[in-house]
Amino acid sequence: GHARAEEKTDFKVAWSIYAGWMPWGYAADNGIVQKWADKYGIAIEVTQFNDYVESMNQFTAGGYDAVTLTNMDGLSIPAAGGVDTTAVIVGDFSAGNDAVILKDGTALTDIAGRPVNLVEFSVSHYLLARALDSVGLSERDVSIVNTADPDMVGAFQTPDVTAMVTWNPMASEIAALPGATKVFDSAQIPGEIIDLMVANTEVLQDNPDFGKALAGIWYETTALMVADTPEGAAARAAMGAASGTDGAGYEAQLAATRLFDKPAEAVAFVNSPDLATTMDHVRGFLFDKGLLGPTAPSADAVGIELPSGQVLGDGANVKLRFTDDWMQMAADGAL
Amino acid sequence: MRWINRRPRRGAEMLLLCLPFAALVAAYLIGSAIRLDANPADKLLPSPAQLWAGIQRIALMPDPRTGEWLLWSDTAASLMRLAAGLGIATVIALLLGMAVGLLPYLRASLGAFVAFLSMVPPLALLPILFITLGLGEAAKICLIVIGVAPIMTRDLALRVHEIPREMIVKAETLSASTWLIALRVVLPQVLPRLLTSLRLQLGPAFLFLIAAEAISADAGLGYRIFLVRRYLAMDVIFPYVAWITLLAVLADIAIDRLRSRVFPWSDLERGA
Amino acid sequence: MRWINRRPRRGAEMLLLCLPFAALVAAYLIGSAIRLDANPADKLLPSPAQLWAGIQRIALMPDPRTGEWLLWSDTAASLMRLAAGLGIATVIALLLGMAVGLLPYLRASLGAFVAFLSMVPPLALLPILFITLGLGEAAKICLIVIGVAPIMTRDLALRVHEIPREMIVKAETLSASTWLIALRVVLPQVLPRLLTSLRLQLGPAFLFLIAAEAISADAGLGYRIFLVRRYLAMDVIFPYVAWITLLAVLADIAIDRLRSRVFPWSDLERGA
Amino acid sequence: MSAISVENVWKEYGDQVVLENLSLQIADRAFVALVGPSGCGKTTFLRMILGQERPTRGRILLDGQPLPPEPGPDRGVVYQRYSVFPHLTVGGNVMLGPELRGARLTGRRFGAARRRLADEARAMIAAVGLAGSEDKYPAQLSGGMQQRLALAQALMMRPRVLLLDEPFGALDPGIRADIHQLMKRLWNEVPMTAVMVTHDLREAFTLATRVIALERLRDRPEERERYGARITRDISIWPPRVAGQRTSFDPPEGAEPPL
Amino acid sequence: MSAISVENVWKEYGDQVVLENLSLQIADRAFVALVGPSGCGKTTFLRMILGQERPTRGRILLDGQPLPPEPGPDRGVVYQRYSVFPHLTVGGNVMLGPELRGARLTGRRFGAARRRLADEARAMIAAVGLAGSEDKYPAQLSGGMQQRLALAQALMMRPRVLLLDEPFGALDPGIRADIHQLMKRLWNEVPMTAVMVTHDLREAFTLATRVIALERLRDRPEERERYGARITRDISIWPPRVAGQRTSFDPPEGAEPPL
Ligand SMILES: Nc1ncnc2c1ncn2[C@@H]1O[C@H](COP(=O)(O)OP(=O)(O)OP(=O)(O)O)[C@@H](O)[C@H]1O
Ligand SMILES: Nc1ncnc2c1ncn2[C@@H]1O[C@H](COP(=O)(O)OP(=O)(O)OP(=O)(O)O)[C@@H](O)[C@H]1O
Ligand SMILES: [Mg+2]
Ligand SMILES: [Mg+2]
Repeated sequence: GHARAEEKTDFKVAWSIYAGWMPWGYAADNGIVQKWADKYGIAIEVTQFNDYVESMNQFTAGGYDAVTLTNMDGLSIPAAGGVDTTAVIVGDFSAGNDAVILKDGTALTDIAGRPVNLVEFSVSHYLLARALDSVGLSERDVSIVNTADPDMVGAFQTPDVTAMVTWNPMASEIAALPGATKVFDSAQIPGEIIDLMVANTEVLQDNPDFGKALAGIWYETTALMVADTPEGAAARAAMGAASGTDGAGYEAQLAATRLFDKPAEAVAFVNSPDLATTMDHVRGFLFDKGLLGPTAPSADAVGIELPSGQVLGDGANVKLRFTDDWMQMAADGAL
Repeated sequence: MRWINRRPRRGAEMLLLCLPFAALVAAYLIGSAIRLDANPADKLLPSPAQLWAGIQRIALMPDPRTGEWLLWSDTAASLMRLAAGLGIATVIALLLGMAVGLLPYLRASLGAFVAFLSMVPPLALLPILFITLGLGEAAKICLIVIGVAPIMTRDLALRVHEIPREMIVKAETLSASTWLIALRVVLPQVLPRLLTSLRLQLGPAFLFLIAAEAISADAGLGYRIFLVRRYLAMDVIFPYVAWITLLAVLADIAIDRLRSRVFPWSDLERGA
Repeated sequence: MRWINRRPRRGAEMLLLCLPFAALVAAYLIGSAIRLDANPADKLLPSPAQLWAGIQRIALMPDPRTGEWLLWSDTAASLMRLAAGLGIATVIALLLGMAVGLLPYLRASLGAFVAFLSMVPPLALLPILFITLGLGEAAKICLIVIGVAPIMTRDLALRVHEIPREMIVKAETLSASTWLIALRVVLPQVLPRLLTSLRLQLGPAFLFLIAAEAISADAGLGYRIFLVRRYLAMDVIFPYVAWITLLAVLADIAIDRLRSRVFPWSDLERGA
Repeated sequence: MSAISVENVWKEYGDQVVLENLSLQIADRAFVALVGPSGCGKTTFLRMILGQERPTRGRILLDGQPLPPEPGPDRGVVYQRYSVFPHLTVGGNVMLGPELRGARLTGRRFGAARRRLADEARAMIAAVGLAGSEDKYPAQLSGGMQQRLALAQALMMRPRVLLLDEPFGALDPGIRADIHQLMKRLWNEVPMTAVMVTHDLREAFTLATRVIALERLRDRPEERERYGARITRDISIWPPRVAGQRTSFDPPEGAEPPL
Repeated sequence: MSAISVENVWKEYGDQVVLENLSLQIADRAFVALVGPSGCGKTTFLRMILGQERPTRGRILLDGQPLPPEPGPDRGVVYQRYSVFPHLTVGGNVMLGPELRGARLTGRRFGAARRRLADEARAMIAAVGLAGSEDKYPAQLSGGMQQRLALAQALMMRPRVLLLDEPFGALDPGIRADIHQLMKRLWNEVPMTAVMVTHDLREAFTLATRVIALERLRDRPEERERYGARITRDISIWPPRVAGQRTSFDPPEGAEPPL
């Protein structure tokens, strides 16, 4: 059924397999979710999706109360789809997890004129746009071929693929292939590709305990996983195995991720003025691609509220909200 | 009177035919109204007006970004792949099926192998396909071929084998060589069946096409559906699904017409 | 002597049967050796040793994380879904197919509709399915049902309709009602055909299963293939594909044995 | 009693007149052979008596009552093909009718009722000369045996009228002579009226009490559509055969000369 | 010349002996009718002459030469069913043999050669009484017409031996009488040796110069496997019929009495 605005006790959370979101699966498997749900007297069902897009669609259609997604997809899918969405937790941002990789080329400018394989309209597309921007090229200088993310590794080994934009774990697999050169990665646009746990705003307003539980789960799990202890190593190994690789492979992915395991750092991140700049880039990009809705007259069509209360775009149609409420509680130890 | 013996009248027949379609449309409209009532921005079941807007956008005006009429360019790209894939599969099925059905040596050696191939799930082999053939048209066409050719081959070999032995012997007494038997006795008799077999494979072929286009493409019906799935644009997906269904139905009818036109005797046989 | 009349001897037959399989294995080994020679870290065509290691990992020892024997838990999950989907589809096809084939009123109203449904590409409807039915087993089973039931229904209705009118009339003269005709004359005659139809749908059913599991699951053959595809772990994918093929072949044989055992007369008819 | 009267019956398919104004009285326990060229409407006529088709005009009465509009257990039928059920054994085929009549829900008899029925069926199977084949499937029987089975199956219902549409057309002459014998005996013993379509005049005269020929009188192409077949001959066999009585002209049983 | 000699031929399928030590001389231009009970091996015998099967022991000679091991244009055949090609018109069926023989690559004749062939075919079609049906498909013909077509098709090859396996078994008696007439005429006119399997003794005696009966002498179940059929009767028709000559005992053409 549709997530309705009312007090309730059963919540559904969707997550999909990606380095920065593995803690959610680990927390569900190891009783951490249960523990925090019990603490607030609610029930949380955590579902793993193989297919990221499907998890967002389910959230947009009201099947789930919260979902893991990136800032860009949060704006283009649930928010542009009319679902008022609040970012409860800023989990990490990509610092090298997404990359532009070329075959037989050493500089980003070599990309000109090539077909580029990427998941169209995804953060990879955004990364490409920013990368092209940085060397004075534009999307008109390349052609885009939509390619499914699970097949990126295989695709790169075919002769007609010479440029690719993708994320980890595929990116590191591909970069390790002979002849592949990483020419641009998200570390060069730090803080622009942000991995979030978002929830339906109405649900959240009516059930603040849900937000608290999410925050509790996240910070307990991340604290465990970054710990330099045998338990920490075991947790990382388990998350690696769950994503189809092993402990070492997973740690390599984490190295390219700026994980906010301390709530205070996350609070500082969302309150920095850079977030407004980032979201402005993002909405410009989405509008350009027609992803804010076929009838959107400008990039202002969907309003984005920042923790300061500042609104980007249409204040009457705020659908994506950044807040530090729950992360602040965690930082304050108020959970 | 038993229900088995009751027949609807002419007029009632038309009505009965439309009934389930009408019910489907009604169910959609009601579901759509309910969902839109709860959330006016809901995208899952767009209202007729939204659907119409979607159709206009994709079929009746050029895409502002690329200047292409999306539905038509996608259809052209997909049909090209489909035609190539089915064409190649048909030729393979014809040649291999006839050979396996006719020649005991080939039957002994390839019969079981073709049956085995027809059981391999082609989708699971996609990575290999893409790597060996690249991401271009070849891989997509090849997926369709791999998906439908073994089944068509098997079916055709069976049909060839079912031709009464008497007919083959008769041809031998008319001085036919193996080649001439294949050319003038077996081929024309199995061609109508090949077309029927082709019709049955239209559904699977579309399936493989969509699956291949979902993985890598820059145009095509499956590409568009999976692309717009990213933002749950059901106002595009529904028209595309309806359009694909319509195309499949039309192709089905066209192939059957062709069979009946080119091989008039195959209709006579059926009645006999 | 014409090739058409030359038959391999008993011993040669076995050899010929194995030949293409041996060729396939040989081609694989050569390809693998060449690729690994060029790049020892190549993952596309693992060496036999690597394959064996992969098989050991998935089939012969428990997964360190969950303590489950992956291949077996995946197989159990997938087969459960497959059995449920095919079971439901078979029941639907049987009931609806018999009704549509027997009753003129239903035929007039549902015949075209079922044909139409069988042309809708089910993969394109996946999002709707997941949203309406959730992500549990229901949606996956339902995809299989939607994918195979219309075709099976259509086939069965056709078979029912093909039963000579004389037989139905004869049953009427033996005082059968519509219900009794369905139960004692039509049902037993189409059951063997239903099983054959089921066999033909095994391939598509596996396809839909894999597609559904690719989107959301936490176990299953398709899930695993899509999970490890990100790493191009062909040492897992190849054994899984071979295993799926083997399962499909075994199911195919088992259903045919069942038919032949339960309906011995259906073999006699065929020979006639 | 099971007299059939056909009153001014016409049968048209679309514009094509098949049967034209047929009138006919068939006495109780008669054995009528219907002969005529291919396509003249013999099967159509039989189908109308069976209730499978309805006359376009006119009516057919069975013992003075209008015919039910669909086939029922009072009229049995044996076709040239498809008269037995391939999925039932010989025993199952013969028992089917009584089972269907007796168990309207399951179509099966159990326990004592079934045993009684099985005995009855066994007797009937023996009567048509199929004793010992009870557990065989039709596909395991020769053509002649299948037609015997079809007869046994129809007779189990004790129909008032037995309709036969070229029942022996596909059989070899030797087997046909055999089955003619059987047919005669059955007609003598079982109280029924029989109407048999045949292409074989010899068969007609061997079995029937009355031979009726249907023919299109106007058969030029331009007339084909507008004129149907009529009764052109109606011959009563002499000396008359009467069911249950053998005439001295019939050869003694078992002494039928081979063809 | 086309005399057939069968020398000590055995045919076994696995353990089952079907034909046991058959020896037989068939003279040039003879018309042999082969009769016998169902399953005694008549078709098997015909298949061996045709080259479709090989004897387990013994040999068959055609004019003193061992038979080629597979069917060929010197031996024509007409089966009870499946003797004509459903995808070809009457004309196409009749022309097929010469086309296949003349064009080893395409199996088709064009231009003048085709026109000549078409004329020849038309004459043959007329000879079997199918004139006017040249463009019909077999499914549009009655059973009798299909068998005439099969005859015409086989005769176009001027085979030295014509083999007929119950060619008229499925036909109505009236049509059968017709086609018997035709058969006689053709055998008289076309130089060939004919061997015909039939179930119908009357047919055998109507057409043949010699009637041969095959039978299993030991037919008890335990003997079935081990003993095959042998020739039990070999009757030359008297007065002898000779191809190309009518005897005064044969009724004048067209005056064959209806059955
Ligand atoms: N359902 C039908 N629709 C239209 N025409 C029909 C139908 N059934 C029979 N006919 C026509 O009615 C005529 C009589 O057919 P019918 O089968 O009764 O002939 P018949 O005397 O039984 O012939 P045969 O000896 O070949 O069995 C034929 O011309 C046939 O084409
Ligand atoms: N290919 C075969 N394999 C095994 N047994 C065979 C084969 N063909 C024929 N037979 C057996 O050989 C015997 C003779 O068969 P055949 O067909 O020659 O008999 P027939 O005299 O032509 O009978 P009918 O009059 O029924 O046509 C039968 O018992 C049959 O079962
Ligand atoms: Mg008839
Ligand atoms: Mg035979």
